Order: sequence, then C-alpha cells, then structure tokens
Amino acid sequence: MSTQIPKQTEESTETETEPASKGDERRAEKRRRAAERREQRQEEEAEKAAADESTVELKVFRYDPQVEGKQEPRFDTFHVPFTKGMTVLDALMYARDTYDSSLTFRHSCRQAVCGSDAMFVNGGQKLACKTQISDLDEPVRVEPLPHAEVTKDLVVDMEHFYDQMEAVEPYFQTNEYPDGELEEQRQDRENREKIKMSTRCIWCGACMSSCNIAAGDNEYLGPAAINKAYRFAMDEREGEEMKQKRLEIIEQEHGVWRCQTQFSCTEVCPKDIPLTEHIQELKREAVKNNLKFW
Amino acid sequence: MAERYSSFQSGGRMWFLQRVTAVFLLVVLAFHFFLLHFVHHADEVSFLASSARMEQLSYYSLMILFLVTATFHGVNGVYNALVNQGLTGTKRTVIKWTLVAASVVLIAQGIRTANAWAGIGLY
Amino acid sequence: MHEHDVVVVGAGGAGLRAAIAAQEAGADVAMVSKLHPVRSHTGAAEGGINAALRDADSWQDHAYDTMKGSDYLGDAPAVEALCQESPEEVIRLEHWGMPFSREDDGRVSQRPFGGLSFPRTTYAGAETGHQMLHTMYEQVVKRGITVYDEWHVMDLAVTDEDDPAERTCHGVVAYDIQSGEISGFRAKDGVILATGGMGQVFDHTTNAVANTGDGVAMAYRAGVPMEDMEFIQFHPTTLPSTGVLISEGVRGEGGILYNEDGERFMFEHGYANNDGELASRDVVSRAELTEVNEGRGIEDEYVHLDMRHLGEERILDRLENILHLAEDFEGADGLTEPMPVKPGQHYAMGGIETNEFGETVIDGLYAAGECACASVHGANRLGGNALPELIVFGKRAGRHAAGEEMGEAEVTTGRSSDWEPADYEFGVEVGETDGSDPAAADGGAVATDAESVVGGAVDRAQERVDELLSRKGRNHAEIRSAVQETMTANVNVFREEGRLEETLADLREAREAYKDVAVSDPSRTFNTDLIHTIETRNILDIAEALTMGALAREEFRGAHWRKEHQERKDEEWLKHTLISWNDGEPELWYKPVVLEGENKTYEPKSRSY
Amino acid sequence: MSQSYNRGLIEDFGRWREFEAGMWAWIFHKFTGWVLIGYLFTHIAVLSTGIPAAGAGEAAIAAGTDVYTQTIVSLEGLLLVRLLEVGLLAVAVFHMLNGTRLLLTDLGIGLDAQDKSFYASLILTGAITVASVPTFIAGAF
Ligand SMILES: Cc1cc2nc3c(=O)[nH]c(=O)nc-3n(C[C@H](O)[C@H](O)[C@H](O)COP(=O)(O)OP(=O)(O)OC[C@H]3O[C@@H](n4cnc5c(N)ncnc54)[C@H](O)[C@@H]3O)c2cc1C
Ligand code: HEM
Ligand code: SF4
Ligand code: F3S
Ligand code: FES
Repeated sequence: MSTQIPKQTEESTETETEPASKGDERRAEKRRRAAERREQRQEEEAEKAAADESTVELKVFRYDPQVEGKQEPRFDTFHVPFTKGMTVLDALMYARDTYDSSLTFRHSCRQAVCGSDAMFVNGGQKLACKTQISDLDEPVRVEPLPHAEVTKDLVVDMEHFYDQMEAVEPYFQTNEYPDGELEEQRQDRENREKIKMSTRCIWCGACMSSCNIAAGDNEYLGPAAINKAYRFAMDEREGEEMKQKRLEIIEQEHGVWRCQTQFSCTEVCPKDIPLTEHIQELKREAVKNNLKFW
Repeated sequence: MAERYSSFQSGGRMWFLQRVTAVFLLVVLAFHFFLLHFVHHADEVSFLASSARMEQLSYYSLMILFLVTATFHGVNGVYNALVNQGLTGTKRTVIKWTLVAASVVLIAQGIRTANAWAGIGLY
Repeated sequence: MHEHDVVVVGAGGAGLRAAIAAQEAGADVAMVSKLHPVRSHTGAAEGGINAALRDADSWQDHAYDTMKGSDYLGDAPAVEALCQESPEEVIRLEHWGMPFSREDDGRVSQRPFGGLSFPRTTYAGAETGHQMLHTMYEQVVKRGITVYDEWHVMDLAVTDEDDPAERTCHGVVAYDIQSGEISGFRAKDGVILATGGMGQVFDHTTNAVANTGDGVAMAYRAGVPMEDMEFIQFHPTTLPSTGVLISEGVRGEGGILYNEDGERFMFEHGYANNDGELASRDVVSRAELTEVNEGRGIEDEYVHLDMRHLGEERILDRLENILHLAEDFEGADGLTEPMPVKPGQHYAMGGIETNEFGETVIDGLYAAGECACASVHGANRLGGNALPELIVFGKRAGRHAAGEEMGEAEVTTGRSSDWEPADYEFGVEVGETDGSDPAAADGGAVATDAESVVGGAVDRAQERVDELLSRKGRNHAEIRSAVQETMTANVNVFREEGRLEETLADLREAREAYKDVAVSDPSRTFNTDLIHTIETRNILDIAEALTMGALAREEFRGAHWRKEHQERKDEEWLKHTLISWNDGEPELWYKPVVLEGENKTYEPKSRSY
Repeated sequence: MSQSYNRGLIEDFGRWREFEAGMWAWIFHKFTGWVLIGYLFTHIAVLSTGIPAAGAGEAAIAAGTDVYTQTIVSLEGLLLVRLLEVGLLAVAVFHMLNGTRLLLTDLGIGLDAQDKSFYASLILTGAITVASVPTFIAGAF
C-alpha cells in the first residue's frame, strides 16, 4: 500500500486540523514577520513611486510595414512598474500584455538558451531575458538588432544568419567510427574542454550584428559561423582529413581573413564564447597548414 | 600538386604577408624615424647627407626593401579595407589594378630617387 | 498546398529525431515548427540522458527503476522499449558528434540521478539538451530535410467519422508567422506531433513561453484521447522569481537541501531516509512545500540548495552553467552562497494517447516526445528519462510513419476491449461552451478524400483568423493569466477536491470570456498577438482536461497527491485516465495499465527511497 | 542584412557612442594606416626632387642650393610642416603600437587584455608624441 512517506502525510494533515501545532505557530509567526516586511517594502515602494523611481521608462522601436501609422519607424514610450530582478524581456512582456498587444518580439525560453531575443538595448547587443533592468541607464532604449532587416518592431529577419551558419557544413563528419555498434568514439577530456565553449552557441545572432565587417560584407561568414566551424575543426574525433576540409571552408574569400579583430563579437556574446580567439586560432591553423605548401 | 594548391587562397597568403611586412616595418620604420628625426634633425637635411647614406650598399638596399614592403603593406591594407566594406565585381578589379599601378609608380619613383643619391646612373 | 510523405509538427528533440528516422526510411519529410528548430525547449534540458551503457548496468535495471519511478502506471512494453533502445540511440548521438562530458579513458561520462539504481545518466556538462538539440538539428541540415520554421500549426486535417478510431489524418493547417499566409500541408504517410510540453498552463514553470501544448490540444479536439493528464511533475529546484530550473545534476553531484534552520530536512525530517536529496522529484517537491507550509521555509517561500562544499573546481567543471543561471536570473552566487529554490511545473507525464510506436487512435496521426503518452513515465517521470524518450520514440514514430514494418503493438489505443467507463460527476459543466463562434471553435472536418479534408481545414482556419482579426473584443492575455493563476493555486503539488472543483468553475468562466476574445493587432506580419490568442485556446482545453483527471483520480500516486486520498489504491486505480473530447463534450474513461513486459511482469511495490 | 531598409539612427554614425575598445582600435588603425600610405606617396614625391638635384651639378649640391635641399629646408622652415610632422609621428607611433597589439592578437597572445592593450597604445602614443615635440620643433623658429 503506502508508497508514500508516512511522516509527511501525517504532518501535513495535522497542520490542517490542529491549529495549535508547532508548525502552525511558526508559520503564523513567520506570516507576521513577512507581513511586516511586506509593509515595509510597500512603504519603500510608495516612497520610491513618489520619487518616480518605481517605474522604468522603456523606449521601444516600432515598425510594421503593413500597419498604417507604423510604416514610418518610431519610438514608443512605455512606463513599466519595476520589480526586483526584472529583465528587459519581463518589461517588454509587461508592456505588451498591459498596454499594447501588438508589441512584437521573439522570445521563448526566458533562460538564455533559445537565442530568440537578441536585441539592441541601450546601444548594445543583448539577450533581453538575460539583461537586468537594474543594470541599465534609463530610459531603456530597445531596438531590433542592427545590420539586419527589420520584419516588425523588434523582430529581424534571421534568414541570412541561418544561411551563414549552414554554409560551414555545420555537422559532424568522420569516416573513422569504432567497430562495435554500441561503441562510442573516444575523446579525451582535454579535447572536449577545448571545444566546450564553441559548442555553446545559441544562434542568437548578436555577434554578427555587432561586427562591422559583417555589416559591410554581406557574404562574410561571420563570427558565429566561423565559431561553428571551429567547433568541428578542433574536434579530434573528426580526424585529420576532415580538418583539412574544414580549413578550406573557413579560408574562403569571405571567411576568416575578413575578420579584423574588432572584438565586438566576443564582447556581446551572451554565452561568453571567446569568438575572436577562435577566429584567430583558425587563421593560425590555416597559415600553418598553408606554409606546408608554400 | 595543382589540386593541393587549391587548399590555400591568396586571402590567406596576403593576410600572412601583411603580418610579415608589419613585423619588418616595425623595426625599420622605428629605425627610420630615429635616424632622420633624432640622430639627424629635420632642419639639417641636405642632398649631401642623404647621398652619403645612400652610397652605402647596406643602407641603400634596406631603404629599397623598406619602400617595397611599406608600399605592399600600405596598398594591400587599403585594398583589404575596401574589400571588407563590400567592394566587389568590376569595380573591385579596376581598383585592384589601379592600386597595383600606383604601387609600381611609387616604387619606381622611389628607386630613381635613391639611385640619384647613391650616384647610380639609372634615374 | 504543400505535399510531403511525412509531416513532422515541432522541431524539438522528438521532432528532429522523427524527421531523421522517417527520412532514413525513405520518406520525403517536412518539418513544420512555430520556432526555428534550435529555439525549441529541448535546448533547456540540463541534466542528462539515461542509458544503460555499461557492463555493470542493464536495461532491465533501468526498466525496473523506471517502472518503480512511474509508481506502476507506466506501460511495460513502452518502458522496456525505452530502456532497451536508449543505449544505441545515445551512442548514435555520440557518433553524430554530440559533445558529451568524458571520463579519463575517453568514454562518455555518466552520473547518478534521482531514482536510479546505477549512475547511468550521460550528460554534456549542464547543457545536455542544448547539445542534443543542436547535434540533431545539424543532422537535419546535413540531410537537407525541409524545415518550415516559424509556421504555427493551427489544426489537424482529419476526417469526421463518428468513431475517432475510424478517422484518418491527412495533414495539418499552418499559419506562416512571417507572412500571415495560411497553408495546408498534405501528409501522404503520416503526421507526427512533437510539440513538446504544456507548462504555460501554470504560471510558475520551467517551460518556455512557447510550450502551450498545441499538439496535445489539437489531437484532443480531433478525437484522440488524452491520457493521464493529471500527472504533472513539479521540479523541486527552480529559482523562485523566474521558474528557471536548477538541474537535478546539482543534487546528483552532491548538492544538499537545507531549510531555514539549516537542517538537511530530507533526512532530518525523514522524507527519504535512504536517498535523501536524490529521492524522486515528487517526493522532494512535496518535502520542500511541507517545510515551507510548516514554517521552516525561507521568506515563507523557498528552501536552500547548497553546492559550495563540492568545491570550485568540480562546480566549474560539471555545473558551470548553474552558476550563470543562478546569477543571471536570481542574483545568487552559487560558489559563495546557497541558492534559493522552490518547486515549479516542469513536465507533463500525460498527453496524447499513443502506443509504443507513437501511433494514435487516428490513422496516420502519430505523437512523440513530451506531448505524447506511450506511457513510459506513468505517474511520475524520473530525471533523465525524457531525453531518451525523445530519441527512442521519435525514431519509432518516424520509421513507422514512413511505412517501416514494426510488428504488432502491445499497448492499445482507443477503446479496445478492456476499457471502462467512468461514473464521475463533475459539479461544473465542462467542454465547449458554444460551438457557433468560428473564432473560438475548430471542430472536425467534413470530407473524406485527402485533398478536400486539408482544403476544408484550411478554410476553417482562415475563417477563424479573419474573424479574430476583424472583430473587437477582449485581449487574450487576461484570460491566459486567469487560467495560469487558478491552475497554480489549486492544481499544484497539493490538491484537494473543493479547490479542484473551483478550478473547473474558473476555467468555465475563462471559456466564456474567450468567446469575446479578439486580436487588436491588425497586421499580417509576425502577428504574435494572434498566435498567442490561438495558443490560449489550447491552454484552456488542456487545463480543463488536466483538472478533470485530477478530480477523478481519488488516490495518491506518483506526482498526483490528493488531500482526501492519502494512499495509492492499486486495486482500484492501476489504470489510466482518459478523456475524450467527443466534439465538445468531454468524457472520462479508463483503461488498464500493462504491467507484463517482455522481460518480466512488474509487481507494484511500495515506492520508498 | 539590411540593404533595403535604412534604419537611420541605429545604423549611421550615431553609433560611435556605443563602440567599445576593440572597435575604436580598429577605426584608429584604419585611419592611421591610410594616413601613412598617403604620406608615403607624398614623401616620395617630395624626395623625388633629389632627381633633378642630382642632375644639376656638384657645385649646387656642395653649396646646398640644389632643388632638393632647398625644398626640404624651406618646408622644414614652416611651423605648419613641423606640426604636421608631429602629427605624423603620433599616427605612426599609434599604428606601430596598435599594429604590435594586433600581431600579438594574431598569435593568440593577450586576447583577454585586448581593451587594456589598446588603452596602453593610446597612452604610450600620447607620451611619445609629447616627449618628442621639442626635437621636432627644434630649429623651426
Ligand atoms: C528546464 C528543463 C530541463 C529539463 N531537463 C531534462 C533532463 O535533464 N533530462 C531529461 O531527460 N529531460 C529533461 N527535461 C524534459 C525534456 O527536456 C523535455 O521533455 C523535452 O525536451 C521535450 O522535447 P520535445 O521534442 O517533446 O518538445 P520541445 O523541445 O519543447 O519542442 C517542441 C517543438 O514543437 C514546436 N511546436 C509547438 N507547438 C507548435 C505549433 N502549434 N505549431 C508548430 N510547431 C509547434 C516548437 O516550435 C518546438 O520546435 C527538461 C525540461 C525542462 C523544461
Ligand atoms: C611600423 C610598423 C607597422 C606595423 C606593426 C603595422 C601593422 C599593421 C597591421 C597588423 C595591419 C593589419 C590590420 C588588419 O588587417 O587587421 C596593418 C594595416 C595597415 N597598415 Fe600597417 N603597420 C605598420 C606600418 C605601416 C606603414 C609604414 C604603412 C604605410 C605605408 C602602413 C599602412 C597600413 C595600412 C594602409 C593598413 C590597412 C588599414 C586598414 O585596415 O584600413 N602600415 N598595419
Ligand atoms: S556566438 Fe554568441 S553571440 Fe554569436 S550567435 Fe552564438 S551565442 Fe549568439
Ligand atoms: S566583431 Fe568581427 S571583425 Fe572579427 S573579431 Fe569579431 S568577427
Ligand atoms: S528568451 Fe530564450 S534566449 Fe532569451
């Protein structure tokens, strides 16, 4: 019968029926304390509100090619009540759900893994869900990613970015599998450590948007795609032959040589991937490789 | 071997040469500045002094090399910058050859000047 | 109209695996997903993938653990398939280049996880799902499988025979978010639903904003029964302010839970004397809430999860991203202070009723992944068992849909011989309020030949969208949050009859309100207002089915706790709850659990840890 | 990548305010590089006066009245030229220092300190320039 832990069941029923139980007393006491805290907080908040600090001013870029009045880009201002721990995404969602349901932006995971919500916040490429309002100067200016076509409001067309990502053959390739069906390939820890950071990319496009070279040369692979190539080129499971091929890919006309070490990509990457370092390492690998033939 | 060579593109080679010339220039440009502004002051320049230096073969060849590398480095740098800003197609080809021509003129003129000082008849 | 052999709806782990499998079996496959594949919530999974890879381990042990974890509500053929095929699928991922964490000898690492008798959870740092999702998407790119991304599937194109078991699914209707265009997707061999979780039914959840259970709701309305909807897993360690998950890996590596008095309550208050923090999730979640309810919680809300004693090196090596999460989303530094955690909605054990090949009762309609219920998780899912489910059942559904011969299924779907009607009276009216509103309704199709079934579905979807866009009315957001609030308040970890009934009444009210819903953004371009409005309807249907199940099941099993019924009642309740939509008049019924597996018959035992 | 729709404010030069160290370094390096190559052309042009000078005869050269010497001396006599030369020095020094920074970057050295090394290049350039002003100006008055 009982698969449950008797103690817990007993106690929880007890607390409901016998108000004088120890747990209940403590709870009541804590409620009181919590209530006091809340009161205090409310007072503080009221004070703040009086000082006009409890709301955040958001200036959000608006544009819609189809809706009259929005065809000419403009900035809308929203005042959002500030709560502790509020992120730019929270503020945007609040503004959308409370003031203007046509406010459009991509978002999904709210935890910096889906890469949907890279935006230009106060002049920097940021993931909205990972950017605390309290770290920003007001008014908070939110714009779509620069150097990308705006679809609507904060949504940009990511197709080009995806094309670049897919141009580097972003999939594992090797001919050297272990014999057994159920045998994994061996990889030493060091090698896995080496590629670790490069595997963290969430395709948010922040890096690409921040890079002036990518802005000027539309065909430049861009930091994210080069990083993707790095992830495979440095993975020793792929073997030497493949590495050769990978280097050829990144060495193309619009590949690594385009990078001018601006470091903006590294600066903005929300996953802290050392992009410039990876690009530079690939350049060196390529030169080393070529020196063999020169 | 032809196929193997396809594994590198001039992009990589030019990039590399830009760095190699930079290293060379770093030393020589420092030397050049030091010599002509600190050891000999700017207001003391004269044809005689220039020509005295140029008559030494080592100095002469260093300067020619300096000229060639600086021209390559500078012109290649300019070309790269333009290409990075999205210069393509015919425009690109035209600019490329214009730059090459300018480089040739610059180097030729530089050599003639050096020859004039060094007392070599070719100028 | 687009035409393909197999149409996969959803591009998370399950969808990607299904597409690859179907393509390898020779089908022309298209994936239709409202998010770009790499944005799917599979990417959020942190902890790992269970697979019996080592000699000292066996799939039989894994199956036993899974059954025990499920509180004997898993169906043995599905559970055994999961455990038997998980190892080869994990190795396949490795062969596809997935960057697993490694041992000194270069083999993939495994770690202990709650409820497992062997450390068999393979992982890639604390970002296993991210690596798995990207690895599989890479394979999709490699194979050149067609992906329609940012296409929101609105409805299934199903024939309208009276008996769902006689219906056929011919495709889906999707709305191109980018252009506002509605298109039919004809699927010659099958439609595979892989739309993931339904966390948005609650307001404190680890799930993504996009996890609105669309596939579940679509299949439900098309006539597929919903199975075991009441079983919702609440994860014991989520950050209080956002619901962001702190992986079980932290406890797997040795993290400890403390209450306000600094007591290690899992032991000191006897919740799980053997396994402590590593007890099954439902046990730990209830333990935490009991601590809070009894006044030993911090700020009356949460408890502490401490990993400082693991040492900086180990934390950085294995749990680095936990540090980032705690800091970015809660402002806590896991290296120097304990992290605040509380239970949050995490996973839906129930969903679209399928057999062990992913087939639903409707011909040509499959489901795999979190939206499906095969059922492998029964009343409670073990950590690290969902990711293998994606790859095992994704593959199976893909192959089956592409026409591969896979034998006779042992798990039945629909009302086969041993179903049992329920005589539960809900105090509140449930189901469709009034089918006349084209914006709110989306009933069955009227044709039988494939072309016109899809065409008809497209027309209805178009009508619905036009109506939503053109009329005036209220915004969906308030309705959505009303649903989320009542669900979180009443259908949470602790459930009581009265409050469940209240919830049904609240949901009824929300349904009424939804009849006036309208979209205020008139744009055809990226109209998220419209998409969210459509999703809200799905949330409503699911919330209702879930609450109905919770009311009906008068026992305490796995994740489902009932105040009035404090024990597991095996004589009466070793059966699945099913809810059929019946064109707007939901009906509850039951079918028995299959405990006889190929390996053995699983005898219900007490589930103590 | 948007070529078709110009977002004004966001993509124009107004963005300089938001640039970080690496971007400034890139811009300065570009600018100084162009100045240097420009100077190289003018420099050779000026020096070319040595060619007619060489043809003009020993005497003029010995007396320092040849075209070349005259040109240089008169140019060096101008304060403006002296000031431009200081500017050139600054430009060259920055390009050299930042060039060194870039070369190290290419070797994978000091990537984490890329912003600091840029600031260091700036400061050093300033220091060297200021320190050499007396030498450069000497004799101009
Ligand atoms: C934070 C977190 C951590 C977890 N950790 C683990 C773990 O460590 N181990 C483990 O085994 N499990 C874990 N799980 C559970 C597991 O990750 C999920 O159950 C699983 O990823 C679900 O995968 P899926 O493919 O079914 O759905 P998802 O990955 O959610 O994908 C759903 C797909 O469907 C698409 N979609 C949805 N609706 C529509 C529509 N209407 N039209 C078109 N497309 C649609 C979406 O775009 C998306 O592509 C975790 C879950 C969470 C939330
Ligand atoms: C003294 C040592 C020098 C060093 C160390 C140096 C270093 C460099 C380096 C590393 C680059 C490449 C930048 C890149 O591609 O990312 C570069 C570019 C350049 N250099 Fe130099 N350089 C030096 C001298 C010169 C000289 C003397 C000239 C002029 C003739 C010059 C003109 C240029 C130009 C025009 C560029 C291209 C700038 C651009 O990107 O627009 N450099 N330099
Ligand atoms: S490299 Fe970083 S910034 Fe670029 S797309 Fe990936 S995660 Fe985003
Ligand atoms: S910003 Fe661009 S120039 Fe290189 S270092 Fe990053 S890719
Ligand atoms: S919402 Fe997913 S990355 Fe921000």
